[in-house]
Amino acid sequence: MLGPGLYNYWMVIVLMMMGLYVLMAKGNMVKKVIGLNIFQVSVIMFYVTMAKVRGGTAPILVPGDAGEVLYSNPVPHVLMLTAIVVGIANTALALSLVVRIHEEFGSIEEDEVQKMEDHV
Amino acid sequence: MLNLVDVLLFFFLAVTALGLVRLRDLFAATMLLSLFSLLSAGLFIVMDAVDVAITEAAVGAGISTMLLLATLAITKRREKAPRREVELVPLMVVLVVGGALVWGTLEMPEYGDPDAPSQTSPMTRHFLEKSRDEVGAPNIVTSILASYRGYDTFGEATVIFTAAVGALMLLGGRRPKDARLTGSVLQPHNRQSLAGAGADEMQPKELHLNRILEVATKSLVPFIMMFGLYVQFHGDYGPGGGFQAGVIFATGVALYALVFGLTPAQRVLPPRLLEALLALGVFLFGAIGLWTMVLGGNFLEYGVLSDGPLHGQHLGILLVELAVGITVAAVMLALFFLFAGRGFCGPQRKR
Amino acid sequence: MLSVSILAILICMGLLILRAITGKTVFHRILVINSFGTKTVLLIALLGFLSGRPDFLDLALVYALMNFVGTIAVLRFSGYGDLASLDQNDASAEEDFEWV
Amino acid sequence: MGVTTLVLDVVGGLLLAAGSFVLLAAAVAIWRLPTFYTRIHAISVNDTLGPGLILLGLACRATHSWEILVKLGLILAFLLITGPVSSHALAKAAYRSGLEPRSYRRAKGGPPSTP
Repeated sequence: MLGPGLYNYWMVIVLMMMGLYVLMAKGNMVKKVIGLNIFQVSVIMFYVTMAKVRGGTAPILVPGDAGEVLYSNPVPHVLMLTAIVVGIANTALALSLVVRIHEEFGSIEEDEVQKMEDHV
Repeated sequence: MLNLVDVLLFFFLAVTALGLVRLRDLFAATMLLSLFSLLSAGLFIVMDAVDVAITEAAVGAGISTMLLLATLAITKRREKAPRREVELVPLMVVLVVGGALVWGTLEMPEYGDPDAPSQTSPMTRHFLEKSRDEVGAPNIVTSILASYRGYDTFGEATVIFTAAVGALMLLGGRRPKDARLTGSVLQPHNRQSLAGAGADEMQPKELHLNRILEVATKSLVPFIMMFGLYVQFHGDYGPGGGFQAGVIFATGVALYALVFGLTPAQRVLPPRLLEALLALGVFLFGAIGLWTMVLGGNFLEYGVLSDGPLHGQHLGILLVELAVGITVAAVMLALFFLFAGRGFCGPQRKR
Repeated sequence: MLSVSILAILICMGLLILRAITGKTVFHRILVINSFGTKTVLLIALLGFLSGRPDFLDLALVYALMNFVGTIAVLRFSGYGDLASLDQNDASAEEDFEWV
Repeated sequence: MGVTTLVLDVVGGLLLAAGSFVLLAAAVAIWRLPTFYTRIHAISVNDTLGPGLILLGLACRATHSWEILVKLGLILAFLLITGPVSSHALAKAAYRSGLEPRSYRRAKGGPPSTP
């Protein structure tokens, strides 16, 4: 049967570029955090795609397996698992910066904050 | 069939991401982000990454959404209208970078290729073939996470600890003096004391949000906690472990706080206690490592913890996962309390 | 039969995503996303059976849990009910608020 | 033994088909029905029935393992509790924030109600 081939990688790149676009083009800081999240998911997706083996199964040993079961690669899973948790911690840090900026300037738009900064 | 699911889910993911880029209502965008996260977790399952899926579901759809919503509740709901519909320079950059990346993928092995370098690498083979005899946990992901790469996981625990400390320092201190304050969504009494007259009439509505919701929450929370413990201690055998269990546990408490208000939840888990637990988890992790050194092994070499190496590994993984679980639960809850308890704070400077 | 069910759920998901993006009010979106979460739970259960390893149903339970908590969080933080004071500050909040 | 398996297979397949149909009906309803309350009415009912049918259908395939049966039961119980509760909370929030239930005719051409 015809597999997806490189389709997964291309979709990963599409997602990544959408995240990058949000990061560059949007001035709203919460939106930027959302863009960063999209970007992060795409990277995770990239690693997990590399880990998949055709016909394989999740890397949890099947009871009574004597070497005939094909497992997907567990190493990228480990890396991404911790990456997700670290990602949320960083998101929280970014969001707390946003909250502080809003308390200080009353705005979370990049250009408005920049303008106020120039006035002072 | 699985390939079809893979293709369709990826397509949905792209459509959702496009919606995320276009939407200017940040609230709607946040909800769409939780949908995005659910979809991606579905994809992880198709690609056999069950542990990643369970983490993404708990973190992306749960905690991350809650933090974003809490941030929006205390800042602004809408994005400013852009000057142009499409910014040309970023678009060009994105197209060029994307094109270069696509060109780069042409050399990649196909999806699911069993002969790809990452599958045939000696490390991968070693983990897949030897972990049963060396570590003994059926879940290879847990074996690698807690045992083979234990030092790395220690680093991750430290990173989230540091991030939480950073957030606590940014938001935990006193507010600016002349700021206009309104109470947090989850703390009605706060509103009364800060907003002054007219706040009293809001009280009853706030406190009794919804009787049905209260009863359902009250009966569900214990089971959620139980389930968190199951995920924590079943991590050797199935998908799960400290990271996931910590988030699930935190979600249980967060659900309670959402329905009953912050104060009752904080009576059970005061912020001070959370701060202590935050440090305790990381400390426990490091202490286990040092203890194995005292016993004559390397840092985090669990084999020396008990009589047989397998038994020692089992004990070590259990303890380390517990340490991670404590850290993650404390971090997530501390962050949730921080954001949810903040309350709206208006601009300090005049425009 | 499993494949047919999975296909049906995927079609549902497609319809719901479009609705979530084009939905007019917050409540429509919450409704759609809540429903979407249920679909995901079922998709995961079905995929577990399809790939022959149904012991991963814990995952579906986590999804169901997160879906519920997410819905409650959205309702609580959405500022409907009594966060009126907050929305005054942000006058443009009502801009694209067409009922139904 | 063979007959039991066959019956379970057939019943399970029928349950899965019925569940899929119910879910599809809900997804179509959210496009076809005019107002919020009509939609929530369709969605919340179908999102309780559909998963019930599908999970029962899956249970028919997992009679060999009580562990899986228990997990399916737990998921079903959880969905049966949380589905209606969140629908109720949502409808109540919508109503309290001023979204009025209206008839179909007014929804099509009537003036927009103000919250």
